[in-house]
Amino acid sequence: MAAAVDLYEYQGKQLFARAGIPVSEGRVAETPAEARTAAEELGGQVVVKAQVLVGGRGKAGGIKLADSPDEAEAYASDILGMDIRGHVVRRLWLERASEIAKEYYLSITFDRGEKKPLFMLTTQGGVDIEEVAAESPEALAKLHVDPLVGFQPWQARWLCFTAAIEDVGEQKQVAAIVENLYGAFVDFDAMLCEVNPLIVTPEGEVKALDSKFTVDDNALYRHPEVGEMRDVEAADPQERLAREKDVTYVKLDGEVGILGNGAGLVMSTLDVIDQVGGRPANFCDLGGGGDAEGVVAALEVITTDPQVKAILFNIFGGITRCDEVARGILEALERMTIEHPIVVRLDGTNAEEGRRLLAEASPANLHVEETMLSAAERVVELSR
Amino acid sequence: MAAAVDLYEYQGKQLFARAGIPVSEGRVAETPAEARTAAEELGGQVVVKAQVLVGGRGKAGGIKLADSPDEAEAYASDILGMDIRGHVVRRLWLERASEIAKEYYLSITFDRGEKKPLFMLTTQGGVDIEEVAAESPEALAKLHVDPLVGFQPWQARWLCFTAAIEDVGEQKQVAAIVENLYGAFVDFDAMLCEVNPLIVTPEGEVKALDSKFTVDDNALYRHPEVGEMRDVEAADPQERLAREKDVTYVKLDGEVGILGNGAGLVMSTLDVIDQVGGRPANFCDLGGGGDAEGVVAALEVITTDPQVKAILFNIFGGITRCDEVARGILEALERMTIEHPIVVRLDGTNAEEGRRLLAEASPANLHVEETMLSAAERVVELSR
Amino acid sequence: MAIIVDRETRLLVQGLTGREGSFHATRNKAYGTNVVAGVTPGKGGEEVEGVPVFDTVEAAVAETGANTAMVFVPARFAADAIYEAVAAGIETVICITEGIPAHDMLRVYNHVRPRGVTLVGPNCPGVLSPGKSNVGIIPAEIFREGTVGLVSRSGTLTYQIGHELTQLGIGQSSIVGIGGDPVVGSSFVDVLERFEADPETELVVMVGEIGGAEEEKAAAFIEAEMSKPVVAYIAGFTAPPGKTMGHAGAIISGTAGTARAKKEALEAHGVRVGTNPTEVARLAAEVARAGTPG
Amino acid sequence: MAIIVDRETRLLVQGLTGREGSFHATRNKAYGTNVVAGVTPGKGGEEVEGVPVFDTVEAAVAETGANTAMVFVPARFAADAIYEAVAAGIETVICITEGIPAHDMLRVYNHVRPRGVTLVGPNCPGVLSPGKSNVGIIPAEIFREGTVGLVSRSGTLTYQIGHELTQLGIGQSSIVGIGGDPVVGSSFVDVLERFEADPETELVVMVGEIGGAEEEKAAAFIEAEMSKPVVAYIAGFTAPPGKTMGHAGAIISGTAGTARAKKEALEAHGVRVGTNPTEVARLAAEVARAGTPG
Repeated sequence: MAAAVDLYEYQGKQLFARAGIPVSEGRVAETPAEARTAAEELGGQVVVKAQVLVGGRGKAGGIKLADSPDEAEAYASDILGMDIRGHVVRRLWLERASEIAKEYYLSITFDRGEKKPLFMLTTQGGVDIEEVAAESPEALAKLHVDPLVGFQPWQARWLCFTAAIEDVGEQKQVAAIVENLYGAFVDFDAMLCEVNPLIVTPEGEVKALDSKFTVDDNALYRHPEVGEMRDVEAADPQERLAREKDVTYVKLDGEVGILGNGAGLVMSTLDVIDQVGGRPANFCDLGGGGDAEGVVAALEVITTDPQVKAILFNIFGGITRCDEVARGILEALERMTIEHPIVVRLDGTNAEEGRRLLAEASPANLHVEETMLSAAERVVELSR
Repeated sequence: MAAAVDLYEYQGKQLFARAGIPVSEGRVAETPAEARTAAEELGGQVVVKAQVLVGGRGKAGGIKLADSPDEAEAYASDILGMDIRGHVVRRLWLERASEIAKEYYLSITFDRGEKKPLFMLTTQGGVDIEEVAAESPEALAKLHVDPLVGFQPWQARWLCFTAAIEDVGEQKQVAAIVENLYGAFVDFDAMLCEVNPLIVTPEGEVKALDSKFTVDDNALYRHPEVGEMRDVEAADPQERLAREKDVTYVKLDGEVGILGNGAGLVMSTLDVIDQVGGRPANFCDLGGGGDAEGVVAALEVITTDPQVKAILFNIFGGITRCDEVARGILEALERMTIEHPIVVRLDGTNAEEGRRLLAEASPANLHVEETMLSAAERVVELSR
Repeated sequence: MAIIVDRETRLLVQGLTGREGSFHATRNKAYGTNVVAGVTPGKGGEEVEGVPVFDTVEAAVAETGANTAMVFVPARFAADAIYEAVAAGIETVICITEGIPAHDMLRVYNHVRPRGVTLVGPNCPGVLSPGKSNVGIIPAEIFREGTVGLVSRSGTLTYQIGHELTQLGIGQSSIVGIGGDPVVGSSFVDVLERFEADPETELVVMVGEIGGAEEEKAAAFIEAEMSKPVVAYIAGFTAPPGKTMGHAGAIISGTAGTARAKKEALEAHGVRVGTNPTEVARLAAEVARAGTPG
Repeated sequence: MAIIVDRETRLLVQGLTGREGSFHATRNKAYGTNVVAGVTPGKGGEEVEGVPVFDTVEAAVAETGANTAMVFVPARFAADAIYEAVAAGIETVICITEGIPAHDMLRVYNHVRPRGVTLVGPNCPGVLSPGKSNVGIIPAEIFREGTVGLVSRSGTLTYQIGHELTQLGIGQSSIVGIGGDPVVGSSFVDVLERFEADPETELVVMVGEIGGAEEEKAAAFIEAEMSKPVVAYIAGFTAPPGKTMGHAGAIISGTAGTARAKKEALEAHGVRVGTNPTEVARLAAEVARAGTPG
């Protein structure tokens, strides 16, 4: 399971609006025709924005200003289907164009070190916040909130004064947005709520022009509406399949398919594969369970990747029982045709029994190794 | 200003219902005819209950079980206008009669010593809780809530298990009521929420049969609806007048009218009057202000009490300035006809100026004394 | 020495630009209190009688080294002001504001207490250490330097007793008004503990009233933990049960919390109790003149 | 000695009657852990393998003197279970449960921390002190008694490294899995501090991974505060930036938090870093055999 659900701009803005944070009126469109209708309904100049879970949309041509419904339709057909840094655009967000006098940055995140939510506000918005933090840290107002006390009004004032927002009208609007953003952060179990840019219009109105909203998926049971927002289509098809099977799978670029139990052990296995001269094809964590069902599902996912040449099981039993994993491997080999050489290394709970089961069955393409390092060397060799 | 607003049973039950605590359906009635209509609407047996802010209604005949609308009307005409321990019944609450299998007690209050809310639950409900606390403290489950963490589910379980509520169905219902009672306590800025009795019907349904609900009046600005519930009519007519004038006034039984600034000083003055052989007619605190307007208002209130024979002003200036009080006294004497002898003792901020003003005007019935003790002796003498 | 406020006090006034705030802060300054800063959001850069005003407590602390805050902001904003002061590292907060919702203070108290911050009030007259510092609204002219510590739930009653002491020639180390609200930052025990530790204080006068159980707790504390003599006064012997007496601290519930119960508890723990302000002042004078027992 | 759990541990299991809870508690008991009580509301009076079950933690503590709680209740109820344990006076809480919402733990952490309670986890394998006590799901058979302290964010990776150490004949004082969630009760620094103070521990192996800045903080702590040698391992050198790697602790943001950055930070503070489990075990063995430097 992934740890957090990233929401699209338009979804984040829906949550912002529910929390009382001003956003522009807009519409979702999945076809050029829908984009035309949306532009007609909104009236005037509209912005056509690609909805992808990756930064740099603007530079990639994924954001366009349309003067008419015709233009909106034309831009929509350009942008839909576009590949932005590996993400295919399937949906657009059209909203009324805003005039921008100033661009600020506002966010609230989880500070893991301090174990407190952290607000950040700067008047140097619209740019990469890491740059501001690195190059002019004094311009970035940072403030922790005690989660037991919750947000207090002085914190919004402090952020405004410290970020040197001087206009009283702006201060009031920003303070209200800060308070409501904290509300959204807590109410939706967010890990991050970011507004970049938070704009001031020439008339002095403050509103959120973009949104980045990430929700803790351990808390999704409290937010079924956010669960529904979670985008299944947009992910890589294999990752999607893995998610359906409840296996954590991340595709990489190499030839060695890797399965293990526990994120740390799998990451370590990737490193070792790299150290012995191979290239990992994926990260795949069977998690704490690792029963036959899970193994079958994971193998199905991994073998859909045509680049995979050989597969390594690196299992250290704890809650996961090695005999279960062995049974899972054997069952998978019965149920599906796997031609790939498979190297298995089992240790920990019931490892001997697991090794015995594999030795008894001993399928032709299955190789048992004693240590993590030797298993890595063997699978890399077999992947060439 | 009084420190807290006591709500009537029916008002508390309205708030309970909003907080999700089960109560019986009922109606308010101010006339026997309304009581009949209410009984007709409710159907079946109804309980006719006097609405007064004092305990012991049942023993005083203020609660009756009516089998028919006729009976309800008859009981209503008996109870309306009844004097229950100094409180005249002006309103009735009629609700469907409940069958009672068990009576429990549940409350949440402010523990001033611990500075935390305190839950109390016992299965020995329907009786005087002080008695339970004194005679069988082991039967009374008491638990503090950390106000920063708020209510947690284990607390409701702990209360049920510790109070030895053993039926699982009851446990679940009581736990939900405990949680919702905490919600009501916080959401309405209550100082006390008490359910006595909390009943279990023969069918196993748990509900609140009575309510005692006290709201912090410093927080009334957050609860305009509770402010409206505050009963002005029911209070003593003089106390009501005082409240309108923003003076804290409590009627007592003696002959010496007392005004002072600060609750502690006034209480001390009452004690001294008693020690020198007099009887205080009232407690009257001008508060921190004590300007001419306030003094006039307070005198108006005090002199409506026909028992008052003499009046003592005991003022120690701090924020209150003695010259202001002196001006207030003189102005009041001009605006109203006060025959009572008035003893004035001024000390603290601008006391000399105050004494000078009084000496200059020197109305016939006004006597200035140097110390609190001599002033008390003088006023008692004059009250005979 | 003295307690809570003294010559080391560097006072910041939250709500300095308000009518009440400026009036009392100016009086405190005239008394000799080191008033170093005011805070009113949006008025940063202004001055009140030569005291610079800042937008945030943090900025004020950074600029002036303030270590004590006096809160004079309206009741609806007072809890927020206390949180801000504590977050900015202020060690002592004296909250004069009255009318703060009790639930607000409940949360403030439980936040502030484990952080080791001294909170006095709300709804209190403040703290005066005669000859050193006056923070709040206590009329300093009633008091004079000396060795009697005075702690009280009530404002004007404190002045009355201080006045009587002063007339008997007895001066004070510090006068602490703890306030009468349902939730106060410092209890009798908290203040007694400080007086016990203060070398300048030789005798304590405690002024209680009906309601609650703080006087009873103080009685137990005095017997168990204090070497210095304590004389007490309790107001409210003639208060009728069940009547509201002006502030929440003065509600009697049943028999516990009555003046008589408090007096008996104190006497049972060896504390002498005067029955009126004049008598308690005389008792204090008697004890003070007899010298401090070991 | 050892740290966190030892022969003095009197273990209470919250969620003892559940499938996972009973399985692991029984294993812990079989290892020799003093499992004194279980808590499952509504199942008070029952027994699980001879261990009495109570309705509330308070009742269990009163009856059995439990001082340590292991939390095995489902994620939705786990925060509540921790609050209950802390309210009942439990000093050490080891939370195995995974999937607890981060905001819940944020509140739990900020409540528990100032109360001086030791919280390990959530989403962690627990703590094992070989030969003394095993609280959690760590397979004890991999480890043996010795003088190396092991602390890790990752479960199975810990077993891997422990296994390699054991094969080289190196035993352990305690093995602490701190968990990989965004909010963990004990950080690397918290655990390092205890190993430094533990007379039985002579050397520490720290197993980190990409994401966050806790390894960097640990590096600074080791240089400033530790006299005992520390050997480190970091997983995730080949993890692609921006990809989610199974738990929230493994998200890379920008350059900070990468395995390389962590390795460099550790080395800059004088900590030797192995690049794979086998190498880190060899490094530890080397340091262990060279003896503890002053």
